[in-house]
Amino acid sequence: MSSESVSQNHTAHFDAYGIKLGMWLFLFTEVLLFGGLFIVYATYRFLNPEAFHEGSSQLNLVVGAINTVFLLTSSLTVALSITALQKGDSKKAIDLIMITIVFAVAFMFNKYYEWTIKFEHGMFPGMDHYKELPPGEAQFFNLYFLMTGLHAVHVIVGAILLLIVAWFIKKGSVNQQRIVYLENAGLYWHLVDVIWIYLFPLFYLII
Amino acid sequence: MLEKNEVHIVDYKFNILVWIDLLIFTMITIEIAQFDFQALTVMVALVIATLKTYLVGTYFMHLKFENRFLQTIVVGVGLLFIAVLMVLFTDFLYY
Amino acid sequence: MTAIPHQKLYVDFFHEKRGLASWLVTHDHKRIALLYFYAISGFFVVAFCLGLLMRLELIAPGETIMSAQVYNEVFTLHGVIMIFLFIIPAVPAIFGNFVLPMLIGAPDVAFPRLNLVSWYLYVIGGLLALSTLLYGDRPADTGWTFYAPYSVKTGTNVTVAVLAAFILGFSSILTGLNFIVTIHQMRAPGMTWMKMPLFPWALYATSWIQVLATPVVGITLLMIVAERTLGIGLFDPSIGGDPVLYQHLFWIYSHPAVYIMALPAMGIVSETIPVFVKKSIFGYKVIVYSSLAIAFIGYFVWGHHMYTSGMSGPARIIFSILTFLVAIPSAIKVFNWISTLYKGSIDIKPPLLYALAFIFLFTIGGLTGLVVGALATDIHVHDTYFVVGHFHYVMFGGTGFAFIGAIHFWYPKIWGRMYNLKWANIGFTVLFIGFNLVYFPMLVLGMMGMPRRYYDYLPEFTIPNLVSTVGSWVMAIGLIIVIVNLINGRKGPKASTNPWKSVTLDWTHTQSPPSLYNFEETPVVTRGPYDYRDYEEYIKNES
Amino acid sequence: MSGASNFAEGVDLAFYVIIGISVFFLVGITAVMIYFVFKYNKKRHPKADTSITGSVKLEIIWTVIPTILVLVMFYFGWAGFAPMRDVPEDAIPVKAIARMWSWTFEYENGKKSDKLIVPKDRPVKINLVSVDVIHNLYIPAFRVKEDVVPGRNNYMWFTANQYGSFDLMCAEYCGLRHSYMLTTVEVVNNEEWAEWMLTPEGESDLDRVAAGFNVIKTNGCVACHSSDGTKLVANSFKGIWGLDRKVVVDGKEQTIKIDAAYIRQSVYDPNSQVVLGYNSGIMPSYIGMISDTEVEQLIEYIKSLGGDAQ
Ligand code: HEA
Ligand code: HEA
Ligand code: HEC
Ligand code: CUA
Ligand SMILES: [Cu+2]
Repeated sequence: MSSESVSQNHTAHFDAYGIKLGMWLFLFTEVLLFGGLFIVYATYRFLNPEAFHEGSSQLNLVVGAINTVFLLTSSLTVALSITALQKGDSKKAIDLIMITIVFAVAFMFNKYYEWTIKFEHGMFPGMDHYKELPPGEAQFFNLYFLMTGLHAVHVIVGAILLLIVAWFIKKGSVNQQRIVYLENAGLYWHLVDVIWIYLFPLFYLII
Repeated sequence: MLEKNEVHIVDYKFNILVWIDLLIFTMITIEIAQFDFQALTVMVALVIATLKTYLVGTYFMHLKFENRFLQTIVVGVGLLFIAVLMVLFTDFLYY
Repeated sequence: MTAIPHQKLYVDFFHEKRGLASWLVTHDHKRIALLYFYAISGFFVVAFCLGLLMRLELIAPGETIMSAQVYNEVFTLHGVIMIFLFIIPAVPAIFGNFVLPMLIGAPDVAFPRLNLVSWYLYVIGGLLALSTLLYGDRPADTGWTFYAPYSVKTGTNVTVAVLAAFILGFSSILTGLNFIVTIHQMRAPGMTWMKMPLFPWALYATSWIQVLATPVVGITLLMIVAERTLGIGLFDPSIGGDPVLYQHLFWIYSHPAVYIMALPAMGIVSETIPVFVKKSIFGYKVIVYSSLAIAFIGYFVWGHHMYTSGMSGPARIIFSILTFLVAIPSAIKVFNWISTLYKGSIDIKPPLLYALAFIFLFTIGGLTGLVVGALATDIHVHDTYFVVGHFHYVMFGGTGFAFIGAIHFWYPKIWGRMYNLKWANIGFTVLFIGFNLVYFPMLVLGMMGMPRRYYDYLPEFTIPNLVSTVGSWVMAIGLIIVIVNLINGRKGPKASTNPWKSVTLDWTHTQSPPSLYNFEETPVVTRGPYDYRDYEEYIKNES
Repeated sequence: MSGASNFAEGVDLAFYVIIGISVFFLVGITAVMIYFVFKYNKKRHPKADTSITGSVKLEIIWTVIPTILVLVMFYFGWAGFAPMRDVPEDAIPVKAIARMWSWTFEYENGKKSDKLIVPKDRPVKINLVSVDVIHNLYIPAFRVKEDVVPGRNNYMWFTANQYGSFDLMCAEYCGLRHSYMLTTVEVVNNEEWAEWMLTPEGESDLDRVAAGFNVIKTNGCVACHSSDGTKLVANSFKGIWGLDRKVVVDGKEQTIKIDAAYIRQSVYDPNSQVVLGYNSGIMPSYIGMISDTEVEQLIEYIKSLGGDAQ
C-alpha cells in the first residue's frame, strides 16, 4: 500500500489520514480472508469435536507457545519503533525494525522446524501417512496446514514491508512528519500478530 | 477533512506494559487449557484472545487515538463477521 | 480540499499526453476508466456471442451445433465472463472511475497508482480466464458457481479459471477501497454527506460490499485450488468435509455480489432521472438510506440459493424472511423514482428511456426474485429456467440497461460529441423488444419445470425455447444498432459542455472532454445535488 | 402444469398469491410511469414543479405496505413448504441412489429399479444418496426437489395423488450428461405395486445375458457406456471382450487384456486402471452396490456383445 494520495502529485498536500484509512480497509479484507477459513474451522470443529481434540494433541504446544511469544514481542518492537520515529529518533526506529525482523525470522525458523518434523512422519498433504488419517482429523490437519501456511506467508510479506520501510527511513523519505508508511507497515504486522493470537489457542490448545 | 494532525505518542514504557499484559494473558490461556471445562474452555480461550486483540488494537495499533469513524468500522467489521457466523450456524446447529 | 495548480490553457485529457505508452502508465482516473471500458467491452462481446451460441443450441431438442461437453464449457465461460469480467466491474470501474471524482469535485481518486494496478489485475485475470481455452484439458465445465465436489472431480481446467476469479476479486477489492477513501477524503468543500449526489452514494455502499465480501470468495476459491492441487480435501465428504459448506462460503460473497451489480446501476438511474425531469429526486435521503440498507441486509440472505441443499429447517426459514426484507429497500427506490416524474418537465432522451426501461425490467426481475425468495415456490423453480429468467432480468434488464443508458448519458462528457438520437431510440426499441422475447419464455419454461444447465430437453419444452432463440436474434440486431450508432457518434457533431442541462458538478464545472485534473479550481458546493430551481441561470453563471 | 401430489395445492397457492401481488404492482407501476411520462411531457408541461422534494408520509406508506405484503408472501411460502419437512411415520422408505448420470431406486426389500415406482395415495419417503457429486431429484408434477449431496442424509417425501407417469429429472448440474439424467415416476395402484415389489429380480425368464443387461441398466452404466458402439462418456461395451487395452496403472502405461478379472476390477476399483486417454475419477466404484453374481451376469452380457473374433 505505498500509493500516495493524489493531491500529492501536484500540490504539497499529503493526506496521511486517507492513506491510513486505506490501510485499515485493506486489513479488513485480510481479516475476512482468514475469516473464511475460520468459518470452515468452526464448522468442522463443530461437526468433529473429538477428532479435532485428537489432532490438536499431536501438535507441539511448546513450539506454538514460543512462537506466540516471538510474535507478541515483535509486535512490541514495531510499536516501539513507531514511538521512536514519532520522537524523531530514526536510528532507533530502524534498529527496532531490525529486531522485529529477527523475531520474524525466528518465528519462521520455528515453523520450519515444526513442519519438518511433520514431514518426516509422513504427515504432510499428499504423503502416505496423511492420507490414512481418520475423517475429522484429516480436516484438522488440512486446516492446520492451510491456515498456519497462509499465516506464514503473511509473516513473510509483513517482514518485507517492514524492511522496505526501514530503507525509506534510512533514506529519509519516511520521517517524523511522514510517518504514516511506518504506521501502515506496523498495522499490517500487528494484524499478523492478531491472527496468530487466535490461531494459537484454536490449534494448539483444544481440550 | 476528517483528520486532525495532532500526534499522540504512546510512550516506550507504556508499550512495554502492554506487552507484559499480553504475555500474562498468553500464560493464562495455556494454564486454563489444561483444565477440561468442555465447551467452556474454548469460550475462555476465545475471550482471552479477544482481550489480547483489544490490547493490540487499542495501544499498538493506536486505535484509541483514532477518530470515531475508524473505531466504529473496526468494531463493526468484527460484529459483522460474528453475525455471519451466527447466521451460518442456524444451518449446522439444527441440522 | 486542495488548490489545483492553475492551468493556462484548456487541454482535454485525450490530448494531455499522446501515444499508447502514455495510456498504459497513466494515473488519470478518466483514462483508466476508458482502459476499463475497452477491456470490458472486449470481454462482453465474447460472452454475448457465447450467449447467442447457447440459444442456437437450444433452438430444438437434440444436438444442433455443439456437443454436450462444449455446451457445458460455453455456459460456464458465459457465466464467468458475464459475472466476473462484465457486470461486477462494468459500472464501478468504468463510470465510477470516470465520473465519481467529478461528481464530488475531486481532481482524481485517492490512490491513482493503485487504480492502475487494479486495471492490470483485471486484465491479467481476464486473460487468464480466457486462456483456459488454449491449453490444459479443456476450459472449465462447472458453471460459474464452481460447486464442489464436481469442481474438484472434473478433469477440465478449473484451477486456472478459479485463480482468474481470485485475481479479479482483488482488482475489485482495490477499486472499492480506493473509492471509499476518495469519498471520505476528497469531496469538494461544502459537499456534506447529504449534499453528495446519489451515484457516489451508491458507489460508496457498493465499495463496502466489495471490500467486505470479496475476500470470502477469494479464500473459498483458493480452497478449491488447494483441494485440486495439494489434495487438501476440505469439501470431501469421505474425510469429514461438507460440500454444502462450500455453497455457504460461495454465496456469502456471491449474494452480496449481486448488489455490487445492482446498486451502482440504481445510482445511475437516480442520477439520470432528475436531469431529464428537471426537478429534484423524490426522497433523496430515503434513497441514500435504502442503498445502505440493501448493502447491509444483503449480507445475510445468501442461504436463499440453497433452499434445496438440505439446510436445516430453521435456516431455510430465517433466510427466507431476510430475503423478503432485503426486497423492501429496492421497492422504496422504485416508488421514489416514479414519484420523481410527478409534475416534472419530462424530456424523453435516450438516457431517460434506458432509465425507465431499467425500472420496468428491474421490477420484473425483482418481483420474480420474490417468487424464488419464498420457500414453497423456490422448491419448484430452483435451478430451473425460472431462475435463469430472474437473473437475466435483473442483471441484463437492470444493470445492463443502466450501463447502456450510462454510456448514452455521459457520452458527450467523455468524447465531447453527440451520437444520433434517432438511431439511439430505434436501437433501444429493438433491444427492448428482443430482450423480453428472449427472457420471458424462460420464466415460463421454469414454471413448466425445465432445469437449467440442460444441453438437451424434453419435447414439451420446445416452443418457448424456440421463441427465446428467435428473440435472441432480435436482441442481437438491437444491440448491433446501438453499438454502431455509438461508434459513429465519435464522428458526430460537437456537443456543448452541458447538453442535458444538468446541475451536478461533472457537467457544470468541467469541460467536455474534461481536462487532466477535471476542475480549473476546486468548486465550492452550496446547493443540493439535484436543485433545479432556476437551473438555467445557475448553469450560465457557473460555466 | 397441474400438480399430482399432496404438496401441489400449497405450492400453487403460494405461486398465485405472490404472482398476483407482483402483477398488480408491475401493472400499477408501469401504468403510473407511462401516465406521468405523457402528462408531464416537456411539451405539455414546460416548467417542472421544483418545490416537490419528498414526502415523509408517502415514504412511510410505501415502506409499511410492502413490508406487510412481503410478510404475507413469506407466510404462504412457508406454509406450502412446512409439510415437506414433516414425514409421516408410515411413509414407505425408498433409497434413491444418484450417480453420474443415472438413478437407481432401492426398496425396502432390496428390490431395485431404474424407474421410481410408487403406489397412489400412500406417503413415500425418499432417502437421497449420492455416490459421487451433487445431484438433485426433481419431480415437477409433484413440486418436490431436493439436492442429493454426497455425505449428507438428505430426504424428501410426498404422496402421489394421480395415476400416471411423471418426469423425474436431475436439477443440479453434475457434468457432461446432466441433462440426460432423467427417468420417470410411475404411480400405480396399491395392489399392482405390492405385486411388483414381490416379483424377485432376475429370476423371471431372463437368461444370464438378459440379467446382465438388467444390471447395467439399473445401475446406470448405460449413462456412460453404450451397447451399440457409440461412444458416450466412455468406450462402448460393444466388441471389447478380449481386446488389448492400454491402461494407466499408478501413473504408468500398461497393456491389459480385457477379461473377466479386468472387468471386475473396472467395476469395483475403476481408478486403479484407467483407460488411456481418460481422466481418473469419472467412473464411480460400485463396491457394495453390485454383487459378485451381478458382475458375473454383466460379464456374460459384455461377452455377448462380441469381441475376440473381430
Ligand atoms: C443484479 C443482480 C441481482 C439482483 C439485484 C437480485 C435481486 C434479488 N434476488 Fe436474485 N439472483 C441473481 C441476481 C440478482 N438478484 C443471480 C445471478 C441469481 C442466480 C445465481 C445462480 O444460481 O447462478 C439469483 C438467484 C436468486 C435466488 C435463488 C434462486 C434459486 O437458485 O433457487 C433468489 C432466492 O431468493 C433470489 C432472490 C432475489 C431477491 C429477493 C432480490 C431482491 O433484491 C429484488 C428486489 C426488487 C424488487 C422486489 C422489485 C421492485 C419492487 C417493487 C416494484 C415494489 C413491489 C414490491 C413489493 C410488494 C415487495 N435471487
Ligand atoms: C450480465 C450478465 C449476463 C448477460 C448480459 C447475459 C446475456 C445472455 N445470456 Fe446469460 N447467463 C449469465 C449472465 C448473463 N447472460 C449467467 C451468470 C448465467 C449462468 C451461468 C451458469 O449457469 O453457470 C447465464 C446463463 C445463461 C443461459 C442458461 C444456460 C443453461 O442454464 O443451460 C442462457 C440460455 O439461454 C443464457 C443466454 C443468454 C443470452 C441469449 C444473452 C444475451 O444477452 C446475449 C445476446 C447477444 C447479443 C445481443 C449479441 C450482440 C452482439 C454481437 C453479435 C456482437 C456484435 C459485435 C460488434 C459489432 C461490436 N445465459
Ligand atoms: C460416470 C460415468 C460411468 C459410469 C456410470 C460407468 N462407467 Fe465404466 N467407465 C467410465 C469411464 C470414464 C471409463 C474409462 C476410464 C477408466 O477406466 O476408469 C470406464 C471404464 C470402464 C471399463 C473398462 C472399459 C474398457 O474399455 O477398457 C469397464 C469394463 C466399465 N467401465 C464397466 C462399467 C460398468 C459395469 C458400469 C456400471 C455398473 C460402469 N462402467 C459405469 C465411466 C463410467
Ligand atoms: Cu445429476 Cu445433474
Ligand atoms: Cu441471492
